[in-house]
Order: sequence, then C-alpha cells, then structure tokens
Amino acid sequence: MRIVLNGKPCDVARERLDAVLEELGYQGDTVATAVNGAFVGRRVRGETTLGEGDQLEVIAPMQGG
Amino acid sequence: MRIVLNGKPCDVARERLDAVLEELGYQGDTVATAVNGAFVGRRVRGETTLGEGDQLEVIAPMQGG
Amino acid sequence: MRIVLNGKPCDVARERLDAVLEELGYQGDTVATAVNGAFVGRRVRGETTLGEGDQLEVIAPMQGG
Amino acid sequence: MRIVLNGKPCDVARERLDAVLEELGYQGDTVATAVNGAFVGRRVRGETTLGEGDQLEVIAPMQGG
Amino acid sequence: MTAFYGVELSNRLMLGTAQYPSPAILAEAVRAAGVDVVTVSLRRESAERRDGQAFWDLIRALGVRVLPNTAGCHSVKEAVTTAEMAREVFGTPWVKLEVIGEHDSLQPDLFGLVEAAEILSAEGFQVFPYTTEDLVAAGRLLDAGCEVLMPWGAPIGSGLGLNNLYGLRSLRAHFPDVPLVIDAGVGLPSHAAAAMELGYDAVLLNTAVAKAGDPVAMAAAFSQAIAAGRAAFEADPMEPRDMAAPSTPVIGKAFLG
Amino acid sequence: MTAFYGVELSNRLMLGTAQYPSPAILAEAVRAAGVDVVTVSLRRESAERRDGQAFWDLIRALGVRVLPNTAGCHSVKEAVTTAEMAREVFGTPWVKLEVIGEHDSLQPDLFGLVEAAEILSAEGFQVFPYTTEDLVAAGRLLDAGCEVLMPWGAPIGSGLGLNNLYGLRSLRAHFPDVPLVIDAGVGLPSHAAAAMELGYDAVLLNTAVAKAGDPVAMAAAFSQAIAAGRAAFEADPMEPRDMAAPSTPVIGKAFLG
Amino acid sequence: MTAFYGVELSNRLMLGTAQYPSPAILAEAVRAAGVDVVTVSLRRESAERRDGQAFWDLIRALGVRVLPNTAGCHSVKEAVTTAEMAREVFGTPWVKLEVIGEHDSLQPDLFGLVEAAEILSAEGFQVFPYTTEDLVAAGRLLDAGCEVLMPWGAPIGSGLGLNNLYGLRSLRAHFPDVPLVIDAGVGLPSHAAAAMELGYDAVLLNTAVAKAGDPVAMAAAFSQAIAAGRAAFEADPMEPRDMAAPSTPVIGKAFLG
Amino acid sequence: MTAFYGVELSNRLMLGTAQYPSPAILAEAVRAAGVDVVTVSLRRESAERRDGQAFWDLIRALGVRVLPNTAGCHSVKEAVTTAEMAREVFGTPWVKLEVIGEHDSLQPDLFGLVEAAEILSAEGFQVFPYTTEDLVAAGRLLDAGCEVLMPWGAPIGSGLGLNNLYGLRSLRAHFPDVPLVIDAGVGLPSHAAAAMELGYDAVLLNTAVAKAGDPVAMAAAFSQAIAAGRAAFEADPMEPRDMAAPSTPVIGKAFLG
Repeated sequence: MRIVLNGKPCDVARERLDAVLEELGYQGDTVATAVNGAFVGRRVRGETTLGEGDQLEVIAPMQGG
Repeated sequence: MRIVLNGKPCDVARERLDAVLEELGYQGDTVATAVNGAFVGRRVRGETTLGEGDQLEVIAPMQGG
Repeated sequence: MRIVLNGKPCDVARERLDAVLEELGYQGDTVATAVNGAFVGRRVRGETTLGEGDQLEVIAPMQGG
Repeated sequence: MRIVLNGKPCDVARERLDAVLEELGYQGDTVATAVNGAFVGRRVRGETTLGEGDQLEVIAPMQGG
Repeated sequence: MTAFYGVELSNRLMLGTAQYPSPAILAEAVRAAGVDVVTVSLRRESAERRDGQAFWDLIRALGVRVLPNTAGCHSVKEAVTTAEMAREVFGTPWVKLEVIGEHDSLQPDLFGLVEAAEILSAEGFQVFPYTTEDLVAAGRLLDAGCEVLMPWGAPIGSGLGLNNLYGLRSLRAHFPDVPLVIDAGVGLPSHAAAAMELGYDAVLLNTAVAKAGDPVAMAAAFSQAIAAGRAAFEADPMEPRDMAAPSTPVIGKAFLG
Repeated sequence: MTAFYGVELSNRLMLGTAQYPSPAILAEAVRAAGVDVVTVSLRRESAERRDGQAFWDLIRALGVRVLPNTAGCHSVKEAVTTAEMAREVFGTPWVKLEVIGEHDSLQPDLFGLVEAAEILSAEGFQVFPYTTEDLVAAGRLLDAGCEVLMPWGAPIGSGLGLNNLYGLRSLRAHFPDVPLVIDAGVGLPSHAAAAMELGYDAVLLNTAVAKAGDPVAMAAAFSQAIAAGRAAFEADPMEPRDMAAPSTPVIGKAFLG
Repeated sequence: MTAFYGVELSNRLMLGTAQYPSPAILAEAVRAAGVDVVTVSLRRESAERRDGQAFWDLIRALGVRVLPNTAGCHSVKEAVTTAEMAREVFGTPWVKLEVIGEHDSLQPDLFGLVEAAEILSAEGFQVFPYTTEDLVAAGRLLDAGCEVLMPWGAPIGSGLGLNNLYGLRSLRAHFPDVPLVIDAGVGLPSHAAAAMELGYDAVLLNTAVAKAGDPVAMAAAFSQAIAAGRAAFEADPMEPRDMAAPSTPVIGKAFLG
Repeated sequence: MTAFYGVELSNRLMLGTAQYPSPAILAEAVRAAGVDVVTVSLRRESAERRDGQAFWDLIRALGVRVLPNTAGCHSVKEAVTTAEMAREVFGTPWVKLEVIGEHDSLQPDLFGLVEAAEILSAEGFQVFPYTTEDLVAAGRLLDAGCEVLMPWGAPIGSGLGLNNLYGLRSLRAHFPDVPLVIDAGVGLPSHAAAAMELGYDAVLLNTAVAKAGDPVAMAAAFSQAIAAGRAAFEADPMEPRDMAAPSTPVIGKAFLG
C-alpha cells in the first residue's frame, strides 16, 4: 500500500499505525504522529489503520525559539 | 402610556412613532430614532407603534472627534 | 589674633600654622589647609605664619559623587 | 617675477597688487585678495607691492551651506 | 491625489469638531485650516434645547463633508446602531467606526471592529475604521470591505505623537495602495508632518487643535505642516547618513595657512 | 518677529546655495521657499572661467540677503581672514562663523570659535557662530559680542535631525531672549518643525533641500513646515498626557445596549 | 518569585535552542546562562537520520524544563495539532502558542491566537501565547484561560529591542498580576534589562544569543542583565528629573575664591 | 582589562559615596556592588564634630581605591586648589576634575576644564576629567595629559540616562584606545548596560544607587548590568535588522493543512 510519509510517497506492507511505524523503523523513538492532518495519539495507534494515499506525519523534537 | 425617552420616563398620548415625535415636539428636526436599542428609520416611523415601557432614543448631531 | 577659620571669625594665640592647628584641636587629624585661597601643604605648615584676618580653611574627607 | 597665484606658480610683470590684478585679468571683478595668508583690502591694493615667491590668493563668491 | 472612497480631498487634514472654546472658534478653525472633512457625532436631543439642531446648522454652513463617528461605543451592536442612525441624520454612507476596547487607552477592540466593519460594509456603509498598526487586523478590515484604514498614532487625546513608529512604517509598507489616515494621539504639527513623511495619506485630529491656546492658529499650523510633510514625501528626501558631509564644496578653498 | 542683528526676516528658513543640480534649480528653490537669507561662501577665482562672478550675478538677481560662511576653516586665523575677505566681497558685516574641529563630524571647535568670534566682533562683524548645544560656550559667545547663536542639530549633511533634544531644549531655556538658529543636520520638514516647536527662531539648511529628488518642492516644504512649527509654538500647544481622554464628549450618549 | 502556571523559576531568562553553531555550544550556553526553561519545536523525523532523537537526548541531559512552541503555524488547526503532538512528545502541558499572521514581521495573528488558546486551554494545555501589546487581545487571552502572556518586543529575530515602549508599559499597568514575558525582538542585554525595569516577569530570546559571536558569553550576559533589571525594579529606582541635582553636598564647601 | 592610569579594575562600576540613608548602608552598598573605586570629596572640618575623620575611617575600612572629586568648583583656581588639598588628604594622584559651568545642568565648563587639566597634569596629577561628548574638548584634554575621559550621560543627578547617544557613539569611535567612563546622569541599570554595549570602559554613578528605595540591592544591580553590558560588547552582538527572521527553522515542518 502506498502512503505519503512526511510528504514523500512510501510503500508499506502493514496497515495498523503502530505496525507501520515499526516497519518504517521508528520503534522506540520519541515521535508523534498525525494522519491526514489530525493528531493520532500513541495510545490509539493500535486502533488506527492506514489506507491507500493516507498522509502520515511522523515528527520529533527539534531546535526552536 | 409611559415610555422611556432618552433615558427618562415620559408619558405620551399617541402610539405611532411619527405621532409620538410630533407630540414630543421634534417635528421637522434632524433626528434619528432607536426603539429598545434598535434603529428605526424615518421611513418606517409611520408603521412603528410604541408600547408601555418602550425605550425611545431620539438623537441628533453633536460635536465629535 | 583674629583669623577667619572656615568662614567664621576665630581668635588664636599662636601664629605658626602647625601650632594654630594644634591650638584649634586638629592635631592628628586627616586635614588639608589653605590660607587665603592657596593650598598650604603639610610639610610647610611649620614655616607658615598666619596674620590678622587671614582666611584659614581646614578641610577633611566627605562624601562625594 | 614669479609669484604663486591661487596655489599655482605664475609670472607677472608688475609689482603693485592693483596692477597685478589688472595684468591677470581680474579688473572689474568682485574679488578679494590675500597676500601670504593675510587679507589685503581693496583700498590698500595700490600701496601693496608683491615680491618674488609671494602667495597671492584671489577669491570670489561661491555656493555655500 | 489619494481618493477616500472615490472622493479626492484638497486637504489632507481631517478635523474633529469637539472641545472648542466656542462654536465661533470651531468655525474659524475649520476655515483657517481649509479642511474638506470634519468629524461629527451623535447624542440625545432635547426637544426644548435643540442643541443638535443648532450644531448641525453651524456645520452645514461651513460647507464641509462630515465623517460621523461611533465614539464611545464599546459593543458591535452599539456601533452598528449608531452608524445606522448617523447615516440617516447626516445623509452620508461614511462612518468613522470606533469600537472601543479599553477605558484608559480608548484603544480599538480589533475583534469587535472587524465584526462591525463586516456588518456595516454589507449594509453599504463606507467604513473608516479606527484601528491600530496591527497588520493582521488591517488585512481583515480590508477583507471586510474597508477601503481606508485609520491607525492610531497614540491614545485619543494624549498628544503623544507616533508611539510605534516601527509598526506604522510596516503598515505603510504592507499596504502601499490603501489610503492610510493617522487618527488620534497627534499633539504637534511635527508629529503630523512625520506621519506624512512616512507616506501616510492624511491625519485626523481634534484635541491638539481644540485645546491649544489659539485653536485657530493651531488648525492652520497643522494644515500647513501636513501639506509640508506630504510634499516632502513626494519630493524624495535625502537619505540620512551617520557621518557628516560638507555642504560647502572644499575644492578651490583659499590657502590662508 | 525675531530680529537678527536688528534685521527682521519674513521667513524663518535660511537656505544654503550649494549642491543643487543646477543654478536654475537653486534660483527656483530660493524663490519657491520665499527665503530672505541665503548662505554663500568663497573660493579661488580663475580670471578665465570667472565662475564666481556668474554665481554672484545669480545671487544678486534673487534680491536676497547673503550670509557668508567660513566653511572649511580649521584655524582661527583662516576663519578670520576668510571673514575679512567675505565682508569686502559681499559687502555685509554678517558672517556665519565656522571653525571646524574634526573631519568626520565637522563639529565646531568651540575653543577656536570663541576666540575667532571675539576678534571678528571687535572688527565690527555681526557674527552668526556655528556652535553646539554647549551652554558654557554659548555664554562665552554672547560675551564675545555675538547676538545670535546657531547650534547644530546633527552633523553637517547628515540629515539625522535633532540628535540632542535635551541639550537643545536646555539651550533655549537658558537663553530665552537670544535668537537661536538650528544650523546643520536637519533632514526632514518634521525635524525643522520640531525645532521651531521647541522655540527656536529659525532653521538654516542646505543638503536636505539640494539633495532631494525635487529640490524646489522640498524648499517650499521646509519653508511651510518651519512656519507651521513656529505658529504652533506661538499658539500654545496642549500638554501631552500619558492616558487617553475622549475627544468626543460622553454625556448624552444614546443607550443602545 | 513569579510563578508560571504554578512553577517558580530561579532564572527569568527563557532561552531558545535554535541557530547555535553546534549542539555543544547550545549546551554550554544553556549552562552558562543557568536557565530553567528552554524552548523547543518539532519537525519531521527520518527513521534513518534520527536527528530528533539526538537533539532530544541533548536537551534531556541538560535537565531543564522545555517549552514547546508552535513556530511557523499560520492556522488555528495547524497550531492546535502541533500543540497536541508536542504534548505527547515532550510530555508537558506547556505550549508557547504561535499563530503567525504575516510573513515579514512574523507578527501574531491575534484572532487565530485567541481561538487556538480557547481550544488548547479547554484541552488542558497551559498556554504561553505569543502576542502583541494589544490590551484587548490580552484580556481575551486571559478569558480563554491563559495565565501567562508573552508580548513581542519587536519582530522575531530582528534584535530591535522594545519597539513600542508605551504599549508595553500600558500592558504591564493593566495586568499587574499576570506574569508577562517579553518574547522576541530583544537584541541586547540593555533591552532585556529595560523590559525587566518596566516590571516584566521574564524575557524569552534566542537569536540574540545564538547569533552572537560568542553565544556562551552572550547567554551569560543576558542572564545577568535580566537579573539586574529585575533587582532594580524591586529596589525602587529614583525618579528621573529634568534638571541636575548635585550628588556631592554643597554645604561646608571650602572658600577658595 | 582596561587600565586607568595603569590600574586595572576588577569592576567597571565606580560608585559615589554621597546621599546614602546612612554610613552603614553606604558601606553595604559598596560591598554588595564589589566596586574597587569610590568617589569622595572634601569639606570644612570642625575640630569638635570631626565628621570628616569618621567618614574617612569608614572608607579606609572598605579597602577601596578613592577617586577624589572637585565637585562644586566653578573656577580653575578653586578646582586646582581643591585637587591639591585632595591629593594630600587622600594620598592619591587621582582626581575627578569637575569645573562646573552652569548651575541648572551642572555641565562641565570645557574651557576651564582644559586649563585646569593642563595645570594639574603638569603637577603630576592623574586627571579623570568630567567632560561632555565634545570631540574637540576630548582631544584637548588628551593633549593636556589626561589618559582617561569621563563624558556625562546626562546632567548630574537627573537619572535621564544617555541623552546624546549619537555623540557618545562618536566619541567612542574617535578615541578607540582611550579609557572612557560614563559619569553622571545614569538612572537605571539598562542605561549603564547600554553604555557598556557602546564600548565604554566603565560607568561612574551615585544618585541612582543612593536614592533608590534599596540602595544596596540597586548597587548590586548596577554592578551586574555593567558586567553584562561589557560581556555583550565583547561577545560581538548580532546586527539588528529591520525585518523578522524565523528563529525556529522552517524546513522539515510537518504538513498539517
């Protein structure tokens, strides 16, 4: 299935968000996720499934002013 | 009938706004009116009747900055 | 002999400046002196004699900005 | 005789300042003169003679702020 | 010449009509300044005293255009109703929209201002909003249909001048084609001239003239200073520089060592 | 009207004559500003080119009073000799005395200035000293015989305006009866108006007009702003206050809650 | 000591973490300044590069409290979603709420700001709104549940200092009990000290430290100046006066005529 | 570290000793600020009261260096004689030379100052002249043998801060290697920090500390602000810019449209 990860097309095999994150290599990382512009909390990743063309944002801490 | 004219109680005999204005001595004056906080245009004064306790504002030009 | 000490008339018995200072009770004090508007250094007090009406200034440290 | 006119060497035949000015072509002009850094007024030009190497300044109105 | 809702003014000073020692002095001041526009307001009329009628006769006699304000309105509803009454009384679609947000500074309530501007523009008013130098509020007022903006220089009646020069300069830069009028806070002709030198299109003031020792002379002085400031803006002023530059040329200087 | 060595001027702007795009524009600017006094200087004359004669004809045709300067003089001797030559050439006892102390700021050398002022006053000159806001130097210049003082606003040609407002205000306050002219540094009409509002008697400038995109319009603008600033000073301006004060009266306001 | 949502800080400087020459210098600067709070942000994470993880480890090692921002958000929705992600990632209810209204000035969009503040407060966030000196917006933010306000001094990264001193003074006067933090625009320690002398409770800055030649020394300097400014505010400064007053007593002066 | 006549100070604040609520508070303030140098003066001593002796014991106990002033002297002769007495009493060649020229502003008499500086330098004094920002006077004072200059910020005791920022900046630029001390007029730590950020070497003040509600805390605050301002100067501050620049990087921002 092809989704959009952080603005770039990306093929993933799994559907559940937690599984997708693992597949993409984010396991254990301090990241937050949004799907199609809406925040998806860590707790509900297990109940969230991605579909074709979904926009997934995986974000992490950065420098800020 | 007792209304409130410019914040003060006032007894008037007539009910139609144009008549009330005449009764109050405003005929011919450059004034605008509001009843109970809503603007009542010159044209519709004839169709506007006042009731007991209505708040009538009769205002005119003044100095302004 | 009457001199002017710090702006006020004052009678002194002695004439030599060092003696006058002692007579006035300044011995041992940290003071500087001027006679008739001119500075008189400590070393030369012994050679300086005062005359009738001389203006003696005896000054000491004070607060300053 | 060679003098310095306005900073540049210049040969003149005459010696009296009024004559020199005429020789140099300034007659009738609104100019003031200084010789060796000192002002020489119009009235005394006739009594002023220049010598070898004298510095003559001939100045006139200009724009100013 | 800048047009305000299609109206070109011959004078970039707009003058308030309040607080003068007398109606006669007000009239003289208006004439001395040669203004085209004066601001006016509304208040309760007594059928006996008829003060409003007398004032209105005075203004009409001056033959100037009036810009009614909604002074003292603290709510959108009040401001809108006041504007509606003003339109009927003064017979003009122009309104200087004030929605006051705070008592001590009399600063605009930008939130209420935008809301009221939308309502009044939809009702066909030509709104002159009394606002701040806020760029976002400015954009929203333009979206609401305003074709003129009137940012404050300083609090009404303070005479402090231009409190936020940086902000006023930014506003001018961001909206190069919108007529901008400094409204309120101007205390001296030099303040008004400075506003015009920034590229503002007009200045509206009242207290600085009405409360001067000689309001008539002060009105003329402001009119003159505003014209001067605008002329300077159009004449392309020199760039200031940090060091000196001789105005009198140095070449050809006599040697008098 | 203030008198400068007994001469009353109809215009409080004094204009420099240097740096204009052309003599024609200089002449136009002088006429547009309607000034009574222009500053001039001296330089070496070539018998062939005769530039000075042409310039002098131009100035005389303008029918204005000239104030010769000693621009560029760094020593007392130079300044005095230059003044002497100027008096003969221009036929006036007036001299704008400049003794320059430093190249980057072209600031006055107050020490040389006082010395030169004493010499020239003794020789019968009517000295207009280009000075700073220094109160002590001002006192010495007056003791030297000067009846006018010309403090700088900012370095010559900088256009920065009034760098030391406090100092200029003090100078005005300490010498209420001495004609004071702001000379140098003024860049915009609002600067000039502000100087007049402080109670100064006149403003002398050159670069801000000559280097403007449109010198003629700018000359007129300065003339206007200076008149406005003076009128405001005489009209007794309002006191600025820290808080707002409604210009539109609040009593009688309609209740539209 | 002022409390920010119940948290008392030992240092009134809050420091941004961006634009430093290196992570090591950032860490040193934070230690040198001795700050309790640093601002942080969020960005897309690459599973390969894992930059975010490395940065987060660095910050945690500093043992400071983080204030996540919503920098670069131009809509309410963006700002709210970003805040929600920040809360999860950083494990704090604190958020520096930025709703940017305009590109050149990066000024707050007061309309979007109030709306987002209402939403986030309702969701249990402790909002630090990046706002202007606008009094009405301030009141609405407090009504929305904000217990701290962070008005700008000048545009982000400009280093201009306090552009609207009058407005900032009014804000302080109108909300004497609300913790106020100057956020953005501060360029020099003297600017920060001046803000504290006005009675502000803290200063948040980034560029002035990170872009200094020596960020570590500059961080310490700001920390020191802010402490000094606060101490001065609490020590009740003298009233400035227009005239001089001898500091050295004159009585008892020797007569040396 | 800058040396003042060969003496390196560990603290760039010099503190006056007058006007404190009590000698104990003066002593505490000096300790709290950690200053190396205090200014002192002279007055008539009464053999009975012996006030001077008590004051002198207090100062000696503080173990600080003293800088005697010639406060209140209006003539060269007075100033010179006072300096001579001070040298004997305090046993130091240092003297803060004041030749006051005018009562309301207590401004220096630059003419008398240069003359007195020449005399005292020739007598072996190390002169700290209280002067203005005047560049020519500065040059003459250096020629007279002064190795330090002490320009005023504003009139003594006014607390107005730096009245002529332009002039003070020029002075610093023209004499990059001369130790420059801002003396007088400073009212707040932010003023002192600003002076140091301009590159000044030290600040001398008295009234702002002595007349504060809490002189001890204020003394410490000034000491801190001056250190901060100097550190900032040495840390090479960012250049201010007219427009904003995001402190938080924009690349990598999540898309949350």
